Amino acid sequence: MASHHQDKTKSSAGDEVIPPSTPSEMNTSPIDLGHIEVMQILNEHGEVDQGLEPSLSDERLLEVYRAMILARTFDQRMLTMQRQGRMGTFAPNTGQEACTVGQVVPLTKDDWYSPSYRSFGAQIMRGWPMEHLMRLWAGFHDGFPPPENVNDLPFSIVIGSHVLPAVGLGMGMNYKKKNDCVVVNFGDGASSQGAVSEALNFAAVYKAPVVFVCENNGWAISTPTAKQTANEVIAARGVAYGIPSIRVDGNDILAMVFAVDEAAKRARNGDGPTFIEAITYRMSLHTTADDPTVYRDEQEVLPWGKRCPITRFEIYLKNKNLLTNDSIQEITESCEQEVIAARDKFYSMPSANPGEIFDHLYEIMPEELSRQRDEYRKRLDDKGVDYE
Amino acid sequence: MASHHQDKTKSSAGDEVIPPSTPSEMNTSPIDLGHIEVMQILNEHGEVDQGLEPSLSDERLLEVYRAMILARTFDQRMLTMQRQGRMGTFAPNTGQEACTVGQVVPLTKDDWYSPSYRSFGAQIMRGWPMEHLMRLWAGFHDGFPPPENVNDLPFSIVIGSHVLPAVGLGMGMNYKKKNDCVVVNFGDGASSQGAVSEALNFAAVYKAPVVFVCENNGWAISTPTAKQTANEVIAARGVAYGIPSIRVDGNDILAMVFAVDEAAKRARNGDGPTFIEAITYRMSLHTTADDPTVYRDEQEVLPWGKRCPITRFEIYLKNKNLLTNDSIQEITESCEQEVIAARDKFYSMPSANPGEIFDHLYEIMPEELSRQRDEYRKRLDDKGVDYE
Amino acid sequence: MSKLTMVEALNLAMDQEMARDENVCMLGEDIGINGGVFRTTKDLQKKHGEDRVMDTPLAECGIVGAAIGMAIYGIRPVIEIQFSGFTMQAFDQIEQNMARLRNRTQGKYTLPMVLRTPYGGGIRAVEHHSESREAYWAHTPGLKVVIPSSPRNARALLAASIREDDPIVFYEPKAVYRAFREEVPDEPELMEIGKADIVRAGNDLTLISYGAMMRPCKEAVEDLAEDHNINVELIDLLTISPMDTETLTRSVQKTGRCVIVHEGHRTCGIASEIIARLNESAFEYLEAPIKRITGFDIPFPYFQVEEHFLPESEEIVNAIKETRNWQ
Amino acid sequence: MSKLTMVEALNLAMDQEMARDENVCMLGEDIGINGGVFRTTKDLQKKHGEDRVMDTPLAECGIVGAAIGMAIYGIRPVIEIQFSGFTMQAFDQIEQNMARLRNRTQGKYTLPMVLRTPYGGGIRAVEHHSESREAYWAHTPGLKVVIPSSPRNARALLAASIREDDPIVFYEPKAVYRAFREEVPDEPELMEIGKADIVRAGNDLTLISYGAMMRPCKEAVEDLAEDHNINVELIDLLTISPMDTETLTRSVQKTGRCVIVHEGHRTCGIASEIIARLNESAFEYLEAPIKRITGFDIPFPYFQVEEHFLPESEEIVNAIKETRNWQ
Ligand SMILES: Cc1ncc(C[n+]2csc(CCOP(=O)(O)OP(=O)(O)O)c2C)c(N)n1
Ligand SMILES: Cc1ncc(C[n+]2csc(CCOP(=O)(O)OP(=O)(O)O)c2C)c(N)n1
Ligand SMILES: [Mg+2]
Ligand SMILES: [Mg+2]
Repeated sequence: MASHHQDKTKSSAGDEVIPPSTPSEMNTSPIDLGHIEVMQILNEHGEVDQGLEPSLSDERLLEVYRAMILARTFDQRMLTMQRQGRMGTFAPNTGQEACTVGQVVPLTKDDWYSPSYRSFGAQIMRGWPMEHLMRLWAGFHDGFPPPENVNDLPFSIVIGSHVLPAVGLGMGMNYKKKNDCVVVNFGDGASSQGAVSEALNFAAVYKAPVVFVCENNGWAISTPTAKQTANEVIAARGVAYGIPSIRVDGNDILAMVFAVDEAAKRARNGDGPTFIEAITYRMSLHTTADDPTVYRDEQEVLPWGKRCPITRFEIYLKNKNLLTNDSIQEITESCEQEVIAARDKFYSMPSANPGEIFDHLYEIMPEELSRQRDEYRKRLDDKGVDYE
Repeated sequence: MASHHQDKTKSSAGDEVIPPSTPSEMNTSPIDLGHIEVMQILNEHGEVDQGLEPSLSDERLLEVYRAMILARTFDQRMLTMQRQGRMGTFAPNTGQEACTVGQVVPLTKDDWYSPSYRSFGAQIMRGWPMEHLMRLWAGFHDGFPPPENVNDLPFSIVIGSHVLPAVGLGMGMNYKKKNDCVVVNFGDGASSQGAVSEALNFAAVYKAPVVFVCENNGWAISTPTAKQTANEVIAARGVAYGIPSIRVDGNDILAMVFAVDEAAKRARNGDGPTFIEAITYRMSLHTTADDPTVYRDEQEVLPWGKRCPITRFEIYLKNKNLLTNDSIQEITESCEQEVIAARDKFYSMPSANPGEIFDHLYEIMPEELSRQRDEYRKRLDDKGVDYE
Repeated sequence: MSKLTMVEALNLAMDQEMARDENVCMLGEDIGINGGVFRTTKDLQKKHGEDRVMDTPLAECGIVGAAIGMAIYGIRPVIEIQFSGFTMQAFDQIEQNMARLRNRTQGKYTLPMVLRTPYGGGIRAVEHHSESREAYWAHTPGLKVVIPSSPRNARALLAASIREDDPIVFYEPKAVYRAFREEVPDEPELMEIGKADIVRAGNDLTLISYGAMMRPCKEAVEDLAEDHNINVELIDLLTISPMDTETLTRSVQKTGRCVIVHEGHRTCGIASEIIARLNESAFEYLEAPIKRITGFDIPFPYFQVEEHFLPESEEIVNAIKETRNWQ
Repeated sequence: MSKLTMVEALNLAMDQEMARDENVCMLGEDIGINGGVFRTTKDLQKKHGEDRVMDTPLAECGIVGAAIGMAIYGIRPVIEIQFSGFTMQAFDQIEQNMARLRNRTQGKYTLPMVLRTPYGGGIRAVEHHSESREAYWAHTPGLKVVIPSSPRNARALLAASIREDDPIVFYEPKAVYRAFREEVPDEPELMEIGKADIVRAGNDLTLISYGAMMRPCKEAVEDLAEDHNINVELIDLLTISPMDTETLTRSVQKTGRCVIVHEGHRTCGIASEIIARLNESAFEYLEAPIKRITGFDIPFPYFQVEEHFLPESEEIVNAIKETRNWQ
């Protein structure tokens, strides 16, 4: 054999030294990728898989139910306010309440939540006052900071851009040796962003305590999931990065709570991230600026009515004797009142202070910026605008 | 049931209308992700799996062999020139010749190839004169443009940034209804870049005729694959995006040729992309600026000597009576001569023309830029530098 | 001739260019059946087919990167990024490949592609939907940056951009999208890229602007002419890069005074560059400091207070008077 | 006191800050056992542990994004991007989150993080390894941009940056990394961020620069003093954003003439901004056009010809003489 390919490592140390870490021969057995479990506990007919029922107290079950009703009520009120011109563009969540609320039910105050713009149901449960969320959607700067004692990220307007920071929070928990976890929510559309793939990889490599909830609602504005990806099983992404992954019926509140709870426990236990693909459906508009009749056959929406997450949960709670038609009525009305009260509070809140837009960018305002603020204040003065 | 969750789609059109496209019930069967085949045709001992032998003529087999020897010879010459201070930083390919050469063997002139910086073996086979590649590595501007009649992208210095453009080429082939394909090469490190994930997704969604060759050589500078990803089966990424994926012994030239050929045929046939993870090993330095003894136990390198892609192919060719020790010697010497001739040509080529750095940015040079060029020329004049 | 909004005019340009050249194709999120979030590509997919007007996955880096490959392959992709704020997702492909591949291959590969994207404030949108970061692109060698200000020039500049062989960032002032109508000829019309437009000649002061800010500038100039007898020369840049320094210089050499207005941030913004160039080319003619009225160096504010962020004509009038009277 | 190279001085700053504050951690490609491709983080992992000095996957966007989350969680990540050309991969996270999250949350979350990255030409590297795009970051509200020029100020500025609560882009002039040694005190030393340094006082002309270009500027200034009796005031910016306009203004009000030198591209570069500001703050004092010597508006050339791309002292001398004599 000619000498040109006798590399130094081989000839200098001899052929015999073979450390165990590197196999000398290619392993040619096929690699089994396993399978992805699909979890449903409470089916479309209200039947329950008792082996998997999450252990929630009756009180907690009713709290969760109320949170879903509250989400739907808030949603409808926001649409009304938007039509009345009293609200900015808004992204409704109709039909996704189980998915959205369910993903935060297992969280503690010390855990963190990183919502998307369609996750207000979860934000309310996490402690965001509804009038605060109204401020947010109405374009006030003070609507975005999470309230005191709420460990949330502000939601991400740039699709997918919050997922890496959420993983960073998890890495921070590892760094500080805390046994908490992070739940981060994003859509089927967001799953196409490269930054989201990087987030999955970082979480897996660093065993960050992160629960990824990909809320696959079938659409990203006018783009159906079938055009978003050639493999509609988005959970396979998790597997590719070495993350335990599961598909869940996102319209089944029990399955959502169960899956997130399991994942959160694993995360807190040092076992790293979990990827949950929640199958649900965007029943309504993408946002109030959108007209889905342009691009989707509304026939497609119909069967999802049968899979309504709230109806199903009601059957379950009735079967458990936790709910009656009367108490449903009561809860519904109390939610309505709560939302109306929030709305009234929102309407009575101070108008925006145009003066503050320079105030929060830096810890200490640089001189050039304070000169610009003076210019701006002069503009406001000239226009006769009030500010602080 | 209370009316709050009676959404319009459900109530207006009634519950009965269920178009076939949307299942009314969740499919809860586990999703089988299948498995990834691992292909080896010519094993470490020179034994061949005859059922899979690619149908290459004897002449072609010898061409491929020679291309591998040429790659190794070029590699070693470049290292020498670099040590002599006659070459810039260089990234050797020692031990990866089967992988690198094999991935372009099945390509026609009309197909496109998108190399990485470690793919010179393939570039030579694609028609890049070696002195041209020497210009490239020696920091001449004229080294980067692919030669006439060679459908290659220039290689990518920014890791992973060429993969999306390569997919775009494939989309262009579909657009122009050509039955050609693109092979794009990148490393295990590159696979962590979000842009590479986006490329996989685009290729899958548009069924672009692209063959992804991820050359998993165990290292990205000092980072071993185990720290790069929690799932060392990088081929699983392809699966996640709905791309047929396979793992190949990258030190087995027959397997490389077979796998890329199959993938290229599928691509040309309109069946879309394929993901090939080629397992190989970076026997040498990352680049001449790198010192692997700082971060890796050179013991780890040893077993890979036994898996040398060239040795193995020699046994095969000898068994086929295509090669003898004498002809090996002959080929080796002729490659040496060819590389030396290229080197001499390179040394005799004109020195760089500092004048041209403004010339190729725009189709027509904007006025401000030509003013800057004048300034620059004045600088050269003042320094007494020659330019055209 | 028909009276069109800017959205309609852009649609017309794309429709006609697609009809003229089968290599012109489109990629973007929701641009197909949905016609884009602003309906700029309305009906183009229906007319020219799904193969030519492609809905993409939600990945801006992917869109730009794929278009680069298509452009190398001899196609002329016109891509839409839904809001200019999301071009950040594609910054790497824009800076590393779109702007440089021609140079890297010494002209072997050219990149005839247009990156269209709505920019700027004024439509009461949420964060990241009002950015004006044209300075990023002007600072990036290898790109051209075009910003129209009216339906007619939008149509003519977009058509010309599609025919150009160099990569172009085409910023569309979304505040102008439906703000007014203008006569636009039915037959294809082109405007040269790289030329500023002297919208109104004048001797007292040069006012330079572009895009959506041309409207308050025009108002200001009219006010000043009527009420104050100040004769302003108003220049619409139209192409931000490469900049038409000659036209600006000639004007300021004549007037000796200059005000620049844009909504993009101030530091290292377009106005800084204009000032630096005029400092070089018209220093001896300057009778007053050049005044810049720009977006502040803070993120574009949320919509409850955004109206006060953007310069209005009154402030421009005052700045012009001040600069006019400076001694 | 020991005589250190800039690489050693930076290493010292990080080592001491990590020892001082357990919340200081590091992320980057190959920064662990390999000590970074320039060995700036040499031995830090060995000293402070794998949990605190983390090798990352090859994904710059991932590094910045993850660090943002860690910073929100109360950690002080110091991240290394191997070359500033690869910050483009992270542009979205930098512009959309790193620069803005404080503002978005009205100060509820601060981002005490430092993005370290070697910038600039002069080491005969391949494409994308010599970029100077500090203007991108200066144009991005919410960031601070720091560029040291010598071992001692590199150490003091990096230590100060690590202690800052605002996010900082820390550009390291790689041409200076090992170019010379300087006495650096053993005890921690800090320099205030946001302040320019008057390296040499003078009355005839103000020369403004920063980073690697300070070396040819110093040479030029010495030449001029010795051979031509021209007394130049030399200012090292040190912090590019927020810029110390006061110091620049005072100097130019005194000298009336100014030359600015940097290697970053010209259009919308740092020099444009300085000119625009001096046009506002020192117009009446200017006796000559401000001259800028900058990188050209072309990609940084390949290394066979790169030596001619960067300004050298002779050209600076000539520019100063020209500006000095301009009337
Ligand atoms: C980076 C980026 N690109 C585009 C948009 C515009 N946009 C807003 S929502 C949306 C669709 C998101 O779809 P998905 O992630 O599935 O979430 P869903 O709306 O279904 O909840 C798009 C394209 C954006 N906000 N950010
Ligand atoms: C975006 C980017 N980040 C970092 C680098 C520096 N760098 C050059 S090569 C390399 C490792 C690449 O590893 P891999 O993709 O596995 O290819 P290999 O070197 O093993 O062939 C790195 C980090 C780069 N060139 N581009
Ligand atoms: Mg969706
Ligand atoms: Mg590798």
